[in-house]
Amino acid sequence: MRHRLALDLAALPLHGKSWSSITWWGTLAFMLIEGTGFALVIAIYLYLANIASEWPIAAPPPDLGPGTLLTVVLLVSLVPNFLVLRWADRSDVTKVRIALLVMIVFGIVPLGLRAFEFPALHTRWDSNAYGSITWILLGLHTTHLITDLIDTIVLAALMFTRHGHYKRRIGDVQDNGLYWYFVVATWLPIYAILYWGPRL
Amino acid sequence: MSEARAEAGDRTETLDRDLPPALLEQRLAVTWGTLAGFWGWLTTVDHKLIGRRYLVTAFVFLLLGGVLAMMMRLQLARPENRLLGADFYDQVFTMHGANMMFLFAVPVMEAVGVYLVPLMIGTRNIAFPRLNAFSYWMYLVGGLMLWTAFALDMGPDIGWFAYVPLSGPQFGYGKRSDIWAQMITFTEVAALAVAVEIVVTVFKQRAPGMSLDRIPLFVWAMLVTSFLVIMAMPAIMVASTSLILDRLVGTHFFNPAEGGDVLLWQHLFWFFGHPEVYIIFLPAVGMTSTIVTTFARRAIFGYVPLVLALIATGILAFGLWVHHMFATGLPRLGESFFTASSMAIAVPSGIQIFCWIATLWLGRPVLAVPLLFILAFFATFVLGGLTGVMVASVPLDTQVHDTYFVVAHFHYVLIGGAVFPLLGAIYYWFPKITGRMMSERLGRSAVGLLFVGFNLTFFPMHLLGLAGMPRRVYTYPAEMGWGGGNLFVSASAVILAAGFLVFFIDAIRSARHGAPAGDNPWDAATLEWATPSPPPSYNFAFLPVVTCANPLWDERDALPVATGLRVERRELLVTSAAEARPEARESSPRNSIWPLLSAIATSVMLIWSIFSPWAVVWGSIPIGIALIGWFWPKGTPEDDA
Amino acid sequence: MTRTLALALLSVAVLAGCKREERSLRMAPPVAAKLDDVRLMPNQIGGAPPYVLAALGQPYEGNAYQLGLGKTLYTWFNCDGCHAQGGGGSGPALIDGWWRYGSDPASIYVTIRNGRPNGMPAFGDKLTPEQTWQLTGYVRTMGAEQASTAAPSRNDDLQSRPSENRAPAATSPPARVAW
Amino acid sequence: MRLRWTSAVLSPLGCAGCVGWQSAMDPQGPQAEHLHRLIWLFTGVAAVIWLLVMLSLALAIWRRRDRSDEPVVPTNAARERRSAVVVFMAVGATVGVIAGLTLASYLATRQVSEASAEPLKIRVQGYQWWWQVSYLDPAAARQITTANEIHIPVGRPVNIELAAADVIHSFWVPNLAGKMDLIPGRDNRLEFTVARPGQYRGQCAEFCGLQHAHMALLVMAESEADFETWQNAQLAPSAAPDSDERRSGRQIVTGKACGACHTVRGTEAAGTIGPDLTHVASRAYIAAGVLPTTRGSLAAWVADPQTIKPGNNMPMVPLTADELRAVSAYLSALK
Repeated sequence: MRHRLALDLAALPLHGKSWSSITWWGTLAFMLIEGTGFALVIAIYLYLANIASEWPIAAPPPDLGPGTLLTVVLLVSLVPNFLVLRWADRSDVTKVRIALLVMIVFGIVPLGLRAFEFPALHTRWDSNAYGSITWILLGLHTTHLITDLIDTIVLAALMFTRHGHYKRRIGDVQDNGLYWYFVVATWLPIYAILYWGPRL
Repeated sequence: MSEARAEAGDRTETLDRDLPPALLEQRLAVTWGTLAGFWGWLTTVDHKLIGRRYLVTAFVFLLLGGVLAMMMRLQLARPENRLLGADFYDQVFTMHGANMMFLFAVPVMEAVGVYLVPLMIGTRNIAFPRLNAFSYWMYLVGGLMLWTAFALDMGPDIGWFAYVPLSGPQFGYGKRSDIWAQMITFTEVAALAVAVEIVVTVFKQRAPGMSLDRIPLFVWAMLVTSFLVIMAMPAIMVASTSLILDRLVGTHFFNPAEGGDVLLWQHLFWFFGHPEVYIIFLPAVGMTSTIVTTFARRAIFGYVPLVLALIATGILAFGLWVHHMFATGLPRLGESFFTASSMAIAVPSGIQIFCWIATLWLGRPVLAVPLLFILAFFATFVLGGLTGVMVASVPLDTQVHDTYFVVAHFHYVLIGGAVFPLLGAIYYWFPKITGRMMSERLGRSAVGLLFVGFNLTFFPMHLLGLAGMPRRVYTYPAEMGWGGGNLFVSASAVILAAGFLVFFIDAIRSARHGAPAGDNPWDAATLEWATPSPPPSYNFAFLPVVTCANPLWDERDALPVATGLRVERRELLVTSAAEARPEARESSPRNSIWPLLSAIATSVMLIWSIFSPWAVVWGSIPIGIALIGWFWPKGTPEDDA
Repeated sequence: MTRTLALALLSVAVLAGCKREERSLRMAPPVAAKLDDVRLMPNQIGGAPPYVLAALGQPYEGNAYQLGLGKTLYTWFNCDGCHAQGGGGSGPALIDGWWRYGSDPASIYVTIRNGRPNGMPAFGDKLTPEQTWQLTGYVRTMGAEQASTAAPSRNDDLQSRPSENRAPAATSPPARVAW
Repeated sequence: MRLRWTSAVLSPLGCAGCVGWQSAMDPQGPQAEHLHRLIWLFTGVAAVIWLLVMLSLALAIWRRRDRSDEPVVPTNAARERRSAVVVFMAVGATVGVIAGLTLASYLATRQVSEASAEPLKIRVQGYQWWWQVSYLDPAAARQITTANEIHIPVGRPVNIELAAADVIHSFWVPNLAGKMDLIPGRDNRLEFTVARPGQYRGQCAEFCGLQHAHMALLVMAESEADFETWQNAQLAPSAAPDSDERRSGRQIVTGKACGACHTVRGTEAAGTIGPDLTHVASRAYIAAGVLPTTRGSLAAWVADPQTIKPGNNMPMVPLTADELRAVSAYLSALK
């Protein structure tokens, strides 16, 4: 059909940041999906605890050590993550590169601690429903730690190539940082319910 | 250095307005086009090609599911029939349910959304087009896996709801239940991907000026549906995963002896399963609103109430899963609450019905085939909704639950409420998709056969149910006196099948020999009709600018459009979520083989993990590699900016 | 396109024709009778299973349904009474890989049918040959070194040991031991 | 009167069963009565609403308001407003109807689930694919175990404890009450009263595997006196065989595989896997409602259970013709 020119977009930037970035909204949407998943698994934990005569079933409450330490590490990691986002916002590629390397370290350390968390539960996935739900809860969060670590590593590598100079990469860095906030945020309720739930 | 590159980019930029129309379309076609041949077929990320692929696949599954239905009717046509054995019948009815819900109903609605939403909101491609390609491959593999298993006598035999313990480690012998559970994973991954794409597309890629109150109702419906998918599907994925874990590595989620619970499964399943019904129904509401508007020849009556009704339905949908569990002996108080909420959902449905009738009342109805399907929808869906109110009542439900009354009820809701509008939508948008009209004559006979056949088939099932006939029985004793009713139903099913046959024949015939359609054969009001049929790879040479709710009606003489997009990279417009104010000229990914490779890697892992938990570890490595290949920049103008 | 692809895949799969999930609910009496011709060595240990098993495609080794029924019979006929979860009690263990009277199907079949010295009662008058073979097949999955994909999963009762589809059972740690 | 009306509607569909021995439309006790009334209330309301909607739709289609030849009908503010009022009233009416039905449903729930003073306590346990019925008498000696047939006295409330042995089943005798699931790990209760003597058929209403279709049970409602006599008959041990044929029949039943799964009180047969056969011949049906109990059907069942009820748990025990004759003779005498 016939048309008339009503609007000129030539002045617009070639790439949108945060609110104006499509991937930023995509990340948000995936957080909503995974957040729902976490919420459901926590709901299952409460449901099972609610119908059980004893809780935890046939096991002492999990040791606080590794889990608490991991929580601290994750909270500390928020600082470099914040810096990544800020420097990315200023498109300071050099600083972003360094901060990403730091974030890799903050991705590996929790995984190491996680290896000690499973034994600290004093139960197995196949011992009883308590064992099953606790292992699944930890496992589910572990997969998020792993995926975000890999994502950070790939991104860091990318930042050291010529591609690191494009604004689009800045967006990727911001999405990755946003996702790390999510990984930490989801851990806190899990930590509370997993380690302090049985102690109430 | 980065600045230098950016400037260089800017210097070589060619703007659409600098080119004569013919050349512009040529250049855009080069930038946005799909390679010819098989390779192009594998690598395309064009939402129209993928949407069409989704549609065709879904309708193939509808055909297969229909064959299963006819087999069941053949078996039930007479008492103590030994045509299909018990074991085979169980597989057949499970396949019918699972296939229709997970491989037809949900995907077909998403397919229509994937095809139409970007066109209706005036953008050039869906958000995350590669994810879109990936989701189709996942859906395809999931479907093929289920049907292959069925062909191997390994089809699930546990009902589409797969209640434990029957589907659990002790009584679900072999891998049949795992096939079901993993098919869920495939289809839900696909569904979630599409949901994310649609949400982001609707939020960020609307044509400039398309503020919230100017979004076409079908797009609103797909938006709400996508949120339902995002909130509901995780429940079934958690459920099916824990089922596989119970069966494969011996967890105890559903084992009462070790602190698990059998009803936990039903809670999880129906927390997904009820919203599922609205995931299928709400897009149909959108289609109905669109068709009613066009064929009543006037703006929809009560746009805002209709949008609010959509949202209200979406929210209420999560408050009534327990009405599938009224016979499980849950506490009375809880049950009364769920009765109230289940009945409350009749109010938004009422609002929708009344607004549509008002639109027709105030308009000048044109009884073309799409509207005829909508009239068929009214008659059947209202009845289905009313029987829905009946099953929402706890005491009444204890009599009809798990009987043929319920079979009748949900077929009235799903076929009457979703499939009739869907077929109407196919007749309505077929010209846009193929550039050719479907046959009005065949269309009318299809509506007639479907409507008559449907009611003759399913209405008697209400009575059979009240007469005590339970669901999912592979046969029944002669002395129960259900023989006559069932024979009648089976005979009527032939009429229904004939109706679908006429539809398929018409669709296949018209795709080749239908009358050429032109841009806007129905003189409709929404943006998808502002571009040629079928639309070019870039959808719009100039992105439309929206000034009102029914642009093609209120801007008859000339549609306002925007300029200033570059042609040598795939460029589309990002606008603000509420007002749709232009924010950036964003690039959209090019065609790629990586989505297919990632889908293959993921499929290998998922199917392997039916047999060994280690598949999750080793199988994830190729997935990781494929994803890195997917996201690593290729130095195209789209990546570099 | 999709349709042809689907059909192609289906036909290939059908030609492959693996029947591990087939559920034969009724065995023709003459065939069922043949299930009983087991020939053992003079010392009653080791021997040849009936030919008909091969003709049937070894249903009691690879068919999940038959093995599942075997597990049900194991519970119903209270084998745990003596062989406690295969771990052994008044009767010998069934998962440690040691077989006093032979580990081959024929020997186990005869063991169940005729009984053995030192306490193993004869079930020949309680179980049909078909059932005895189902039980034999299941018992062989209990101590298997490598789990067959057809092996049964856990029961919905108290967890005692990793189920047969998670073999080798003998080497898996008992579940209730806290780490 | 209503009943006749239903049957009138249903008969064209050859659905004689609708008013019969497994129908929600032929209530035989107070609970079923309440539900029956509720069904009719909802059906009536639904019918009226459906007709109204269809009527207005028909009017909207056929009575063209607009005569203009504009490509698109121009909207007239006044008419829009009037229609808005109508739609608003319609929505209000919907809310009212919904509220009313919810209330009716709630009241019905209350009436149906009224617990009574001292009901007859029965425990029904669901197995794939049959029902075990035990009468929970405080005196252990007076406890009866039978299968697939529940005898109850007319007028006395019955409280049934529902448990599942394997998978989920659902207890449903539509003429007497709504259904209630039997769920592993969660016992349920169902209470109802029968108003009139008679045989009322019920059937498993939750898909439970291969033979879900053949898992029926029979409720025998009889006078207190008849119930007493039945009870005493059931309490007695199995009838001693009175002929050589039956004697050898008993030998086979106890000596061969039968006794491993079935109990025949008064003999060595003490299996607990299958139904109790002590008084099998006193029941109207065998195999959970598949065959009426006759010597012939007993013989057929023992000879080839997997043809009659494919996939059920009874194996085909190899028997000679004479053995079969003897077994059927013996079983058919277990009154």
